[in-house]
Amino acid sequence: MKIPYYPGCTLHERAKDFDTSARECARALGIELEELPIWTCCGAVFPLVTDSVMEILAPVRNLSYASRIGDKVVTLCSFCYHVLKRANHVMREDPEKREKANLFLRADTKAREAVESYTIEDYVGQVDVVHYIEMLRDVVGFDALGQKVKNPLKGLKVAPYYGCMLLRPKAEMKFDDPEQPTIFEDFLGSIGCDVVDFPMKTECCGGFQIVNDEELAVACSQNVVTSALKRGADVIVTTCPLCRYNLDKKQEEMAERVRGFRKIPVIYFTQLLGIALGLPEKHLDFSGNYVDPRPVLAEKVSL
Amino acid sequence: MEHRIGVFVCHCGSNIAGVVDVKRVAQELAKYPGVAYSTDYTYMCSDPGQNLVKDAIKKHRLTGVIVSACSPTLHEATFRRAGRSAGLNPYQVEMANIREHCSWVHQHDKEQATRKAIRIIKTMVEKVKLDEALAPIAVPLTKRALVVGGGVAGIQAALDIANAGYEVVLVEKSPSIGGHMAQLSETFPTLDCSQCILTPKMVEAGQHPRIRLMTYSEIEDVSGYVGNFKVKIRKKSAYVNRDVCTGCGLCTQKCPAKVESEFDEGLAKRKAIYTPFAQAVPNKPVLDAEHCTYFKTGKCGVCKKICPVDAVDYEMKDEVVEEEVGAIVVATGFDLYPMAKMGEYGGGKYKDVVTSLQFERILSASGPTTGEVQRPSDGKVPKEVVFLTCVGSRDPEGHVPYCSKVCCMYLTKHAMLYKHKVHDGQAYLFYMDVRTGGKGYEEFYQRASEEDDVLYIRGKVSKIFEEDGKVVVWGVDTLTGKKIEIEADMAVMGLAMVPSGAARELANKLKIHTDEWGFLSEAHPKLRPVESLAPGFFLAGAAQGPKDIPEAVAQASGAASKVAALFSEEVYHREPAIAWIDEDRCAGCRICVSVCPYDAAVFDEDKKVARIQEAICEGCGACIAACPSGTATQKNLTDDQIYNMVSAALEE
Amino acid sequence: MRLKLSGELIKGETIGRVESLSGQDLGACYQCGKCSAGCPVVEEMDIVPSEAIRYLQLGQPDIVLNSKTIWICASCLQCASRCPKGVEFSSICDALRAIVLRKRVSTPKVDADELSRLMVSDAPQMGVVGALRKLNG
Amino acid sequence: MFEPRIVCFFCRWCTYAGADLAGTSRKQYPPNGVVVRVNCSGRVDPQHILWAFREGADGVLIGGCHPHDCHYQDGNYKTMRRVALMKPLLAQMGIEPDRLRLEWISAAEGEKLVHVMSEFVAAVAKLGPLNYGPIAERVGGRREVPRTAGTSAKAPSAPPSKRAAAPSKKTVARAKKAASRKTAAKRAPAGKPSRGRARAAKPARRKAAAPTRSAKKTPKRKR
Repeated sequence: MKIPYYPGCTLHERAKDFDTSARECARALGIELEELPIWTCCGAVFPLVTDSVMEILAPVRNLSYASRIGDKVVTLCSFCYHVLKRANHVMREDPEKREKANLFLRADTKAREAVESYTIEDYVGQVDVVHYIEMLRDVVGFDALGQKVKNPLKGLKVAPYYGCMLLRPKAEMKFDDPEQPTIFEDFLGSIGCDVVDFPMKTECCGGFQIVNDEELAVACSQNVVTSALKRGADVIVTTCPLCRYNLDKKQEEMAERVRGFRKIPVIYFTQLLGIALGLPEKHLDFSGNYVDPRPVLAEKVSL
Repeated sequence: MEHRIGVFVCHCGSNIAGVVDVKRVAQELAKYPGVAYSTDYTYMCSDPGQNLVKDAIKKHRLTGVIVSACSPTLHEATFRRAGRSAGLNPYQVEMANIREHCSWVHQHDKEQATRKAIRIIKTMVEKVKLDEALAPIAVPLTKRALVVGGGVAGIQAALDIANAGYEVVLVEKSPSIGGHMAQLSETFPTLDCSQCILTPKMVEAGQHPRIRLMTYSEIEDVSGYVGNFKVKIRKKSAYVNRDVCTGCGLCTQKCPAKVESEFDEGLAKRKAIYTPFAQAVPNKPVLDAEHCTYFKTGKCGVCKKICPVDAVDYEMKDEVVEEEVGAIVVATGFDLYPMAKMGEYGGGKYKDVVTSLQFERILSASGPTTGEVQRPSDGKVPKEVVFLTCVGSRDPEGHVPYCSKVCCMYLTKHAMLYKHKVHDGQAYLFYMDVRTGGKGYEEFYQRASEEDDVLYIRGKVSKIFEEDGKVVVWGVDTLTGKKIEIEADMAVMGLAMVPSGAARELANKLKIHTDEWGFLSEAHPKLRPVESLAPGFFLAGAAQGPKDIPEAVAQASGAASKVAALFSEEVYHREPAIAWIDEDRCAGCRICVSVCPYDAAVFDEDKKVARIQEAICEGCGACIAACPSGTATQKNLTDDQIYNMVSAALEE
Repeated sequence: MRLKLSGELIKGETIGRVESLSGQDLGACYQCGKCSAGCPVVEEMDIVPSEAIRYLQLGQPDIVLNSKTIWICASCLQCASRCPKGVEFSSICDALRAIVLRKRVSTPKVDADELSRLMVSDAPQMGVVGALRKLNG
Repeated sequence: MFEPRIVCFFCRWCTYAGADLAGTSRKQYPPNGVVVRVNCSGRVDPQHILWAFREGADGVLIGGCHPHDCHYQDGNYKTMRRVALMKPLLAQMGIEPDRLRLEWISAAEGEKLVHVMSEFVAAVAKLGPLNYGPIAERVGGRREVPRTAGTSAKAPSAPPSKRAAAPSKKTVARAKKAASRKTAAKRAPAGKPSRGRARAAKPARRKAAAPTRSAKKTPKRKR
């Protein structure tokens, strides 16, 4: 089964490990993630001012590209998912902006001509934006996923970190309950982990403020990491490269700030899925992790 | 038919005669077609004035009377009585308002006032010409009332109706009457013990010769109309013959199954065969088959074996009984907004984040901790307790938009009682506005912060979570603009009041209106607060909107007095000037059915025509104005009458 | 500390601009403070979100436009998600930043030298792009 | 000076009682109007209004309870919609729509009644007498015996149920139907005619745009 896939820039660069592990897991589950033939950056943040049309053109263009090869597009990165889904919402709900955006799309023929059998069609929200974990739930099914587990992760205490972008705003994202989400828990349960419920799972990691005010973002991330540690987690899983960076890489700073700070690996959920599915370690690529997850994984489950 | 109308122009001392030339008016009217007699008199409402009317009716064989005097709201009834005593149908006596609508408001132009008075009277003469002899619609009356809901409002309504001399059927879905008030510890602002003041009322209701108590029963169906309702009531199988049972309690002692107690809000266990609480009325157990070992496995049967009077009957079935009543009081009460919907406060997953009713049980001397303040997770005495108002209330975006009215007060009470029991404890109360509208309420609130050192923090709490055995509260103090973090031992949620789950379903069965949140709608928000728009239905207690105990009791007594007033007549009389549909001319379009606010216009499927149910129609006239064929009409205010009145009003 | 109020100030042009750019009704806020109570970065703010809205309600946009607060917000949307009145402070923040940034008078928040260091380090692109778009306009 | 003739249809619960209050408070207003008391403003049929104009009224004033206060739940909303539909119809007939006015006057608003009455009389006076003759020609109705002062002994003109040339019956029926349709359309599923009716005409939850500041506002994105 082929499903259109929008990786987004970070997954092509700094979060290659996320991309690779996701593709390999999908393959093991009989799904081929078909990367959009052409795509651009989604813009990373969704504009919250009302007069923004220019700012939604990038995600709309990507959605329009996706509409040519399917009726849905799978993405992994929380920011991409957030931006694509909300831009899609605008295209479905706001006639004025839809019209303006399509004027730009129609002018944007050059890139489209590069793609075979290009036809002009207005983008009106035809594509559903699907998160990879929603694909696991709705296309594969968590029960069926459980059956495919070769390497049960029993005994591994995993803290699922949702962050902000997947859940909020609830009315547009329709991803899960913004206060007490469960999709991650359900997923982790299906692959056999011991799920650690920690109260900071929907709190902010500091996000892009890491670029502007590092101390602030590190404080946010530390709050999350500490909470997961207190609940006895062995590993935190995430679905966002920026969250991963803030929670993982910035443990360096956290260790400087707090005496006796215990480090905890932060990995993508697809890496964990790969282990459960028995994929070879090279497909999962732990080289990008600041806190090496391999010792704890080796100790608790076989790698 | 020859019209013989009598016109009587009142001077009202100088109130009318000082402005309107009453002699000229009487003379002018004497000339008007259909007027057989016209005169003027100083005070029409006096006995001689009324006798003038009576004599003229007889002497001149009048077919209609116009008393030109004050507003019909004042003396219409007086002159209709006078007319009737002289043998004229009272609905053929009308008032022409030449005082409030004429002499008093046109004092400076006597000529114009006089001419207007003439027009006003002519207008009414045209009306009375086509007035038919009507009789009030007599609806037979079953002088028995049904009260649905056995909380304090239902109990009060039942007692008041019964004490007025009428029979009452009091239906309660749970095994005992008492409602939420029975669960409360102490009551604001007097801090008297809730059960101490409620139990006598419960006992009185249980023993009252005119109250038939039907607990563990639910309304199945209601048909009929005011004065004549037929109610089907499902008596749920208690598996205990409660007529035989002596309430000795042996079965409950021996029952091995343990179930979370509804009465204790899940903080304690009860048995599968149980009475909900010690002072229950009736104080006889019911068997909860869902949790009973015998029903689940076929083994056990201890209760049956041990019962000294052989009251336990596993074969017992639900029974549906039918009762005839003339009026229905709906007092179905409230529930707390579900904690599960408050995700940011844990959605119910933290044991030490309790609902306000749970905290009532914790404070209550009859509660699971016998009144010791202990937190549910580990039984420790909490030293820091946070109270939250507006949990779900005043939140149009996510929950309910209305104010639940009592939370400020009961949380203040909670904080106070907590401090009375845990002297070294600290109570924090987050509020947006402290609403203390009620006698003694503001003083109570001030006492809480002055004497009991409750710390009121103005701001809302955003998140509550458990960490290291503490309940961590993230709030704000908007007065200083600072985020607040409290590592508390316990948090108490002042959850919104919502109509009880059964109420909405019941309202559908009764066909009475609710608002969009499920609270029962009153007939008029200011002037008819204890009646439903549907005749014969009365409202009491929190089913109509959030309210505290005194208000619920007052409303219940109000509803009861309405019922007693209804029952005070032998038959129920309704205003006869209502809508009427000519079957022969009705095209069956059903527009009247869709516009009728009372569902009085119904479609007769056999005849394919619409029909007005006399007992229900209030006479608003909406169907008449909407009827495209002019078939619907209003008795004594027909379209023809209106046309003639308009024409007369424009005469010069 | 004293604020002088007038209808003119309260209905001021900048206030109207904030409302139209953010799509939020400032009058809807009843100052419960839930936004401030749940904000993850409130510690570094000079005025907390509910206070910022209050100043706007009082017709004092300059106090908010000159605050640190609007540059601290990480657009996590927690405030908007929990607001009982559906007021999105995150959107108000974006509008306030837009008003400042569109004047093109202040120096960019994220400076280029800093950026190059980050680019050579390992920060994910999305963070850099996000920060530039939110904070530099 | 021209003294217009006004017919007032007042609901008995609010506006009629408001007029009583004006009387008991001895407030003064011009004597041009005569009141026809109806139970509810929703009883007023477009035909009544047209009949009044036909019979020589220069203005028609309907008084009902304030929104949410209707004694019969929502009769005033029905009237509101009917009047809105009547106005263009009157214009088509050549009757200035301002000759018809609907006002919410509660039983406590004697002062408002005085104000409305004075103001309406002045407004109609300014419009001048309603010249119904040419209108009657156009709409197929015909003014019967012209009435002059002093001929008060005349019986009122034929009641409309018998009238051959009433104010274009068809036009009236159309307006009526439209009003009813509109009313009917408001009620949601046909099977449940009465539920939630009180809500039907409730103002939108969010407050309507305030005139000054909000006029510039774009609609809230969420909606």
